[in-house]
Amino acid sequence: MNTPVPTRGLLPEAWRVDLPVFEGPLDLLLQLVKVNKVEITDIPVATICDQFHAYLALAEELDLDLAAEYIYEAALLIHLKSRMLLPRTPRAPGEPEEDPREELVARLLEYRRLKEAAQSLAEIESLRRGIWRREGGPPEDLGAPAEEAGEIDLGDLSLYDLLGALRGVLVRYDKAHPPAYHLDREHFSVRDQVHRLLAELDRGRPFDLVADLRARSCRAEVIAAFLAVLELARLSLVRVHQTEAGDVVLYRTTREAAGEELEALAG
Amino acid sequence: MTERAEMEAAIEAVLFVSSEPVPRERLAEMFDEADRAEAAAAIDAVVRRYAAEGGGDGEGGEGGDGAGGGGRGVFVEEVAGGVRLVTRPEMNPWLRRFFEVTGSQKLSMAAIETLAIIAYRQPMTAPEIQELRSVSPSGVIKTLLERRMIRIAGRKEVVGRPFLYCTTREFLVHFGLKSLKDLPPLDELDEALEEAGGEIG
Amino acid sequence: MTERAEMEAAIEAVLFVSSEPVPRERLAEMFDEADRAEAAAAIDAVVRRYAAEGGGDGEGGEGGDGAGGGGRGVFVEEVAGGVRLVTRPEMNPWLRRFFEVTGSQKLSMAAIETLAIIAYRQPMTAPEIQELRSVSPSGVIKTLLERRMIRIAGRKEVVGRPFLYCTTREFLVHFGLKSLKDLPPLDELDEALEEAGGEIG
Repeated sequence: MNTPVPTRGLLPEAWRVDLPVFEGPLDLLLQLVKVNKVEITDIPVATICDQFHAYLALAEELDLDLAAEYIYEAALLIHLKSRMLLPRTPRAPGEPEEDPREELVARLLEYRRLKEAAQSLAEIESLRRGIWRREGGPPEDLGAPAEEAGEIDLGDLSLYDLLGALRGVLVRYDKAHPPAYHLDREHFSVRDQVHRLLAELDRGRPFDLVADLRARSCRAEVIAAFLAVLELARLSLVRVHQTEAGDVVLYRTTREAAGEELEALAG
Repeated sequence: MTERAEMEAAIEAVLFVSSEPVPRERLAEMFDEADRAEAAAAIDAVVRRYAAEGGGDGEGGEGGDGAGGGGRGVFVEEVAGGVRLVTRPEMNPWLRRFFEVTGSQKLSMAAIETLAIIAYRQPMTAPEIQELRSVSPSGVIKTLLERRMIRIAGRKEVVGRPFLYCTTREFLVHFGLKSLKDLPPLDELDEALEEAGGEIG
Repeated sequence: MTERAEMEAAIEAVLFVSSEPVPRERLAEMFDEADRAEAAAAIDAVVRRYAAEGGGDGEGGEGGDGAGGGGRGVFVEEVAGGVRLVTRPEMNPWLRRFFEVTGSQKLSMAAIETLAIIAYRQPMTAPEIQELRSVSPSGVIKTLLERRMIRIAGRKEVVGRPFLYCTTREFLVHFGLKSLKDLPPLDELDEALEEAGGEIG
């Protein structure tokens, strides 16, 4: 099927000058319904689809970072547009024929209801933003509970607060107890790194140590890998060489590793 | 047995020092069993005292003690199942000028849309909200959790076991609602909006 | 040019919000030069408004039309630094009573953190919690026990045989959890809130 390249000429005059931003694809669709002065229940799919695409094209031109949901909705619209062209099959004898737009209409109506509700909430909010509470809490000398930052009424305490609190504790604990690398050995043992390095070196290619260390997943693994290199050098299993360019290259020596030597390495 | 005037004074004092909405029953509990009916009337009296509009209309016989007539800067609002003493919204420009405060952070339209969906359809999961808005709500949900407008209310027993979200007491306070029943009905929004506006003024 | 009623309302609102005494000049400075004399009179009017004594004249209207006359729980106090709105000293027994009856449902940050630690690492002993928070948790453990969020689940067989703490059924109910397995892992929420933010390109 051939989708015509949408042009901005399809968009309402005002949008071509100052492209509005929407809360999402449904919001854009609602606005298109409005500017075209059509009923939600009887949407001219082809027109709306073309305008939707024109909006997307213009938004892209303007480097507006539209969410992927717009693209998804655009695809749905094209699909719908094509279905509108197909002959429709009656559901059952006597019943009205199926309208491919039904689902879109239902979604739009539902969204419009919620959007109206949201707008009324927004109006209430802007009225109420002018309300101030008294500064300072209740008097503690009269038995009122001391107010301190961060305290929360038990009734209002949520899982989100609990998670935030736990995260706070762990962050503070980590700061007070900087991780010593021996804690990480459980995950990245020097022995594993020795085996990994030997396997790499046995492929016979020049081995760039810095690049290899950069490719490690975290600091703990870098440390383990580096210790492994030192061990390998100590056991004369590798030779470490610095090139004139500054690269550090490892070479495998001819010496064969004795099993127990490797076993003795830090686990 | 407590004098009615003393009751009203005590209620006013408590409302003055409490920063959160106080349920009427908790106010009444300050007094003896036998006084509870009178206490309820006293609470109403204090609420009405602050409801007196500026300009001194109506309160004719009142000039003497200087209580009436002058404009009121505070009022008792009924919210989140309780009552609290706060400034009238019209005082905002004066307060901002005096305390030299600029702008308070307002919820974005995306946040309010998501909040409306949760408020009317709670409990809701993020995928359900996305279905309704056609936009991923994850960033907005985080904002709403941080602003304490919504809370996690368990998990839904469907694939992925997503979190269920509900609105909070803070939500009621923020939007001046007595309870969730007070939400503007989805179908009679215009009417309800007028009412809500009238209540504040 | 500001209406007198509006002036009084603004002054009342500022006094209500401010926890510090406010110099009269600063109150007057809210208004235009030309209004300063009027402003001074408005301040006096607000002070008088709150000065109306409790037991006074208004008692007559017992039907409770609430239009003033009722006792006042707050008054405008003249102190060195200016004027401020405070509760009348006679109200102190009532305030004490109110806070006694209602108690506090507030949890401190320390209590919330301790609850989070116990929830995620249970069973935990006080020394273990102290190790994580580097603060003795005994006070907050008491609070959490009183609030029935945690319970004692035996003793740990180590030196000192400290109590082991677990969360309670009420804890699960409060957070809408079916079982402890439903507690969200630390990073799940982040993932839930950050994923699906897919953008073009």
